[in-house]
Amino acid sequence: SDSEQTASNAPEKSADKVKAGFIYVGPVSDGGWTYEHNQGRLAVEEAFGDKVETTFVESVSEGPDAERVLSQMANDGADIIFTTSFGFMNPTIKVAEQFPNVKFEHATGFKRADNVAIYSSRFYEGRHVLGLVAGKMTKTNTVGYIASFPIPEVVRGINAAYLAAKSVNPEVQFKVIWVSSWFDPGKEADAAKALIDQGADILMQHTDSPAAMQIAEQRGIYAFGQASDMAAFGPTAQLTAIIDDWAPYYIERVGAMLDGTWQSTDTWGGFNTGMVALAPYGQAVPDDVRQLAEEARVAISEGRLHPFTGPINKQDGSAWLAAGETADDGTLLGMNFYVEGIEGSLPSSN
Amino acid sequence: MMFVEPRAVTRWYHEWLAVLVALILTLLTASVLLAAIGLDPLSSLHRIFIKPLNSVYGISELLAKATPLITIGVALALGFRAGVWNIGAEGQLVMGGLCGGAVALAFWGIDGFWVMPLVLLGGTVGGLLWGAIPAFLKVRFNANEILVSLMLTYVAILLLSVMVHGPLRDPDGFNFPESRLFHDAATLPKLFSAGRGHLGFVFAIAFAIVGTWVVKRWHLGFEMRVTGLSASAAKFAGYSRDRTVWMALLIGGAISGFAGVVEVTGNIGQLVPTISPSYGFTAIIVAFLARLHPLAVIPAGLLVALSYLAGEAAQLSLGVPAASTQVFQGLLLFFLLGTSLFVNYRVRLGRVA
Amino acid sequence: MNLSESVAIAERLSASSKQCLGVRGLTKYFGDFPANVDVTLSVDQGEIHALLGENGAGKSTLVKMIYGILKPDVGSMELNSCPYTPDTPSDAKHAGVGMVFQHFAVFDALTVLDNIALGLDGRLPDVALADEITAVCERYRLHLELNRRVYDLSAGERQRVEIIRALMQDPRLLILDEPTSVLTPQETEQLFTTLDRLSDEGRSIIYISHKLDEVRALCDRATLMRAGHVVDVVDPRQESTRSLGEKMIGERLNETKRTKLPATEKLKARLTVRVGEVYPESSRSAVLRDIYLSVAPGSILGISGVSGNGQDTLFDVLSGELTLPNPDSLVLDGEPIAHLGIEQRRRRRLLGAPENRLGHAAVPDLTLWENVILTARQTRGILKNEHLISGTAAKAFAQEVIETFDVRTTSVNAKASSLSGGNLQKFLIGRELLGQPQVFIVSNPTWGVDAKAQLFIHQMLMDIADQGASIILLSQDIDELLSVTDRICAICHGRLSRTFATEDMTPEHLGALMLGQEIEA
Amino acid sequence: MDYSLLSSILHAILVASTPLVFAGLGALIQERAGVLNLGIEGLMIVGALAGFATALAGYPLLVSVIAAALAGSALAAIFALLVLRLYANPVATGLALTLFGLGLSALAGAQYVGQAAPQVSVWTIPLLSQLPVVGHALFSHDPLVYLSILMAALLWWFLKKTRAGLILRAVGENHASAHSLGFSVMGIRFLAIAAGGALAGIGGSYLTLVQTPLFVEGMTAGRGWIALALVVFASWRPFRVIAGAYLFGSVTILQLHSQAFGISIPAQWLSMLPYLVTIMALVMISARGEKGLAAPGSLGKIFRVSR
Ligand SMILES: Nc1ncnc2c1ncn2[C@@H]1O[C@H](COP(=O)(O)OP(=O)(O)OP(=O)(O)O)[C@@H](O)[C@H]1O
Ligand SMILES: Nc1ncnc2c1ncn2[C@@H]1O[C@H](COP(=O)(O)OP(=O)(O)OP(=O)(O)O)[C@@H](O)[C@H]1O
Ligand SMILES: [Mg+2]
Ligand SMILES: [Mg+2]
Repeated sequence: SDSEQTASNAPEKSADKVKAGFIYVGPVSDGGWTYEHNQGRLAVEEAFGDKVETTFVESVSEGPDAERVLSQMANDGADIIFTTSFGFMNPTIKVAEQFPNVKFEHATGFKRADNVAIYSSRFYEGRHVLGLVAGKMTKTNTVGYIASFPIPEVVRGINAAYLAAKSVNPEVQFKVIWVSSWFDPGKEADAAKALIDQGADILMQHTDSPAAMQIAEQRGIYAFGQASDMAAFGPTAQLTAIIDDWAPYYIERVGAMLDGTWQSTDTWGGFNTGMVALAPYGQAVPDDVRQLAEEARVAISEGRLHPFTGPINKQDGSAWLAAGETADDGTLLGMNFYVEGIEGSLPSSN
Repeated sequence: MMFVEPRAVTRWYHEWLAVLVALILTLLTASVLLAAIGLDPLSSLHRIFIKPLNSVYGISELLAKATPLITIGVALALGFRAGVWNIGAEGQLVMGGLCGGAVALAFWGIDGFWVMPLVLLGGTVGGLLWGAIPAFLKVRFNANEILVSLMLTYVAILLLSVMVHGPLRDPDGFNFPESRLFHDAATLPKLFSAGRGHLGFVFAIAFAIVGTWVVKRWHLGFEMRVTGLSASAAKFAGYSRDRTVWMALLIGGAISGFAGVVEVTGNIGQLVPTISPSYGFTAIIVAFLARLHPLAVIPAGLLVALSYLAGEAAQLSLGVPAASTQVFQGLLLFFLLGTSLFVNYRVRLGRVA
Repeated sequence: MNLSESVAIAERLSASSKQCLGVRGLTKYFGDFPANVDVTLSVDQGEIHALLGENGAGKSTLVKMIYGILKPDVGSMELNSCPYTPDTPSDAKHAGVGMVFQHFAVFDALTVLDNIALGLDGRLPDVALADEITAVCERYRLHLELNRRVYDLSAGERQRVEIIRALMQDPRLLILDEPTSVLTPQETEQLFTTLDRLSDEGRSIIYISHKLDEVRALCDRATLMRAGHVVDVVDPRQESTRSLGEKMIGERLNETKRTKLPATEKLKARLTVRVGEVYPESSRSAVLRDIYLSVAPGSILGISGVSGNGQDTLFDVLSGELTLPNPDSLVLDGEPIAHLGIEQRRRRRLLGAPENRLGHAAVPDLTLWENVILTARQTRGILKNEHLISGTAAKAFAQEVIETFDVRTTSVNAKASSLSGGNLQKFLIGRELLGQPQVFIVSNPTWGVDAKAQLFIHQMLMDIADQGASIILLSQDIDELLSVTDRICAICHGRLSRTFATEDMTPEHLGALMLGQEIEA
Repeated sequence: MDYSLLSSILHAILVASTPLVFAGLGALIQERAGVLNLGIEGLMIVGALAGFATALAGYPLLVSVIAAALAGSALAAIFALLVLRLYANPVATGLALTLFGLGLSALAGAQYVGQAAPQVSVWTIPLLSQLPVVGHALFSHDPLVYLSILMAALLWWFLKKTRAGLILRAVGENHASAHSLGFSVMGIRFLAIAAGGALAGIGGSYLTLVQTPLFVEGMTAGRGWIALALVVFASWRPFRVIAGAYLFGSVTILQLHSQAFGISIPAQWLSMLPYLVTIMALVMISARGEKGLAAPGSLGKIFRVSR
């Protein structure tokens, strides 16, 4: 029915102007996950100037509202729509069926279609480096980890960091607190305090607010930033931060639209694509640790090192990876177990 | 000095007039603000309020959004009339969605005309049981139902989280926290070819009509109202307060639960950690905007639903942040609530000798 | 005659020439309704001035304007020869006007001391205040426990709180709106002593009451109001109760009449009550102990008593608001019914009319026809098939009540709260009577009701008794009991006295019974 | 038992509970005057933003707290206008207030993303803070913790010992009687609403000044609702608000610690605990059927003067 649209949006033809839409699960001012996606959007505008127009809708509930917002965006003439939270996966697929000529890009999910590409970052690569630094620098041999929900991505991060820390410090121990929320500064701060009170001298988090960083600064211990550079909140406390840098990916994909070369792809980028980056190391990180970390980062980036390289057992002692074996992406994507050595049990695993 | 006196008679057009005044005030404020940030008020307002409704799709989406608001609003209007402050409809909705969803998943892949009714029943019972807890604690221990139902809302949301992260997780979903998509037999039919307006809206309208009937005609409705107005008169009439508490919370729970299962089977199509953007709380506002008249809940629900759609449209086409829509909804509500003065009272200005 | 007394009298004589309050041309409309029209009132210093009128005549409206609660539309006032325009009650207080409200302005959850302190400018409920209150209490011989919470007090005690509060302000003019409607004869006596003393002190009193005997005994002058207008100013001592009533109402009052049933009929007990011990739901009421009573067809049993002595609980036990575990405690026509709820008893035509009209017998915010549904829903097809309400039937029934019992109101759509006390009471008693009770339990039916309506209600009770119904009348009004009932007993501290034939009863004897003097614990 | 851990846990409980204490007291003073305001969440977040913005601009703590209080009062004044003057339904108005406050703060607060306010210094009370276990836990806090307790005591004193407090209670108990006695029901309620707004605003500002000195939208995360629940829980008594807040805070903090101890109960179940414990405590209190537990007699009822 939309023959004109078909013409103007045909992937094989280049376009003069692209309209890119973004839907966000949180407010752009969250200073974390959504904030970084929005930075990516701004980078796209910067890169292409007049040739792109971007729109976004923030704070879209993952349940019932996503589908409507997506449809409205598509109806409004968006050529490509980025849906930036896992919960938008099924709505994206549904709406993509109704708008075959609009391209969709879904972050962190696993369902694809001809006009739906998926993308995510190998944050666990960054976690590996963080784990090395933590293992080296902890004096109490206790690393505190504030986690949100037991989804594979978070579990993967804990495992990657623990394995790396353990590789440089066999004594190291991880304490994990699940706060059942992505964003509740008060609760994250309380969790941070609880971890510190129980002996942690380094904090890692997989929640989005800088609260833990502030507590670390207050208490004079160290922490790693999450999603963004959080040095402003912990000038001495921040050892480094994993930065979600969506700009390179967004620029590439919108560029592909302009060129007419867009295709449905499955991108899981790490250090090598620039999608995962590290903030500058803090003052406190000694040179040798810095060097160790940098080496690991470069090795991962160049594909010489895989954070999940055997021998690795699961928490219950059963074998997972044999010596030298590396984890396949499928297992990593659905990871729902702790590796051997982590204490406590994973919530809701069955 | 302004003072007011109750109107001897309230006429139907007073209500509409008040709403109209509130809408005009809101639109005026909106125009001023839009003009202040350099946008053309008229065309902007058109893009926000009219364009989303300009198609079957838009109407359909509006109905979908209004469905839970109307459904729950009716139930709450009944309960509030009885003086039972069920602030936890959100939790009952979530439990309804969870239980109904669980039934749908239990019969996953099984076809049959009976699946859908069973799923709806599951949700209704889930909400009903969740409403029964504050009712029981109120009747048995006199525990305040506002507090209990509110606290249970948080518990329900966490329960849903436990379930979608665990037992009800999609086995092929890479351990992501969501269930499988419900199969067709457990999905509510759509009303239109476009958008998600679904059979749930018809139920919502039916509830509003039945609710009106209950309020106007049914002895039960009268009994609840009397209990809400005067406990000792109710006792003298032979009405039991406990029964009213039970009825208000069971009806509220069951209908909210129904709204929940309708939302997951009609709108979302699976269980996810968040099945409601605070419909249960928003419905409280809807019920009061309707002045606790079940039939008036329909326009009130549609109006509030439209304000959400308009908010999204405003972000999309004008680039204003989401927060400004919230501010706007707040203003609209303030105006609506403020102008309700003129419905029940005659306002006189100046001093009387 | 001693010196101080003669001085007081001299003062009073000279004061009578001096006006305390002058009200000229006061008019007050509620919407289109004229509650007061061109009202003139003059109260001299040291005078006890009665304000008389039917229910809804506008008495309360007038005094509320004097006390600054309502604002007159037109008119002027003068207090002690100065223009007086109170904007708020505190203006009135400062000008030396005190008021005891018809509907008590007390706070249930607060203590007596708190309640009194609130009425006094700038006072804290502290020891000093408590001492002062105790002094005033002693001076006027009114007893109050200052630390009790008001929800624990009887109506009489609540009123005492109000009176003390007014007295604490040392008012020049004290307004009492129907103060004795809740008092026992002894309490009334005591109040009169207090009021006399106040007037001897040169204070003026505006006294509103429907009890014309009292007015004749107490007041120096009476202003009569009808439908918002002042119709006459008289010296009550020169009038008979009857002539006063007729002047007030503007028509002749009938005598109440009874046709007595044959004595044989009276022997069978229709309702028998045998109760060991019943604990009330609110601590305001006394525990009932060893209640034994029975009532025969066609007879009226009066139960007198000071409020707070268990009447509420007794009413609840009889009406079925409070059920008892042992069914045999109440036997109605041979059937044990103590375990049955109020609704089931109603089906057996055991009906009741409680003392408190608004909020117990009726819901203030509901219309008259809706209020009919509360108790009469099983009659005249108001409730179809147990679930559906027929508005038409309810309206028809309400209309019938209004017409049969001469209830003055705009329509069946009027809210219960909009009716005057007497009219609402007529409506509510009529609502029950049209249901043809076999046993009718009624508590203080003429509380705050004007003379004409009082007679009317009494006649209604007698008429249904004449038709064979059994009536239990709980009342504090000795005159009412003596003129209406066949047999009489008293309740005190939850125990019943022996029952006497009304013919053999004197007011003094009844007063003694009410105070529990012949009841062995 | 490790005493230093115990002491730290106590310390954290006090900090986590303090916003609830302030906001709960704010709701309490409104409710004692007969005003049911479900908009506490909105008042808190506006206070949170105002306090944060002021602190960021370099003003001392006192000024920030005052700014938060003023912001809370100002927003509460809208509520007062609607409910007292225009007789709007208080339940709906309170909810609308929450919506409005959240939106307004998000809109105005967007500019503060990524900025941190200066840390508030701790007032260590000499001698007392040297006590074992409780010394650090109770007497080494930021000034606002002490202020919250002082406020409860002050409110208790005000309600119980002053005439103004007595009048406020009278207005909440029976507004018709209070009016008959000549008290300005509107005026008193207006003041109570403003004071309650100020306290709720301070409660919100505790989040952005002390607990996590940063501002993000919606960061009150439902604490306003908990505060409302606490007032019921506390049966409208100031000191019981503290008790309730600390109970809620304790369960919140202890469930985090139990996770860090490695107790293997799913996190969501633990997260439910504060709510479940509150319900259980309420049931236990209500079941005792204590006299005078009832809500203020006129709570939530509309008052209209007829002149
Ligand atoms: N606030 C009000 N609004 C409207 N009408 C009112 C109001 N107050 C009183 N009225 C009406 O004004 C009339 C006079 O009332 P008022 O209370 O003065 O009578 P009253 O003489 O004191 O009667 P009673 O003996 O029953 O106390 C009544 O018809 C009453 O219904
Ligand atoms: N300034 C104060 N410091 C410490 N404790 C106090 C203070 N004032 C009162 N308390 C005590 O704290 C407890 C709780 O006080 P709360 O305000 O909850 O009750 P209350 O106002 O005394 O009410 P009630 O008299 O009805 O019990 C009481 O036992 C009270 O005596
Ligand atoms: Mg009167
Ligand atoms: Mg107290």
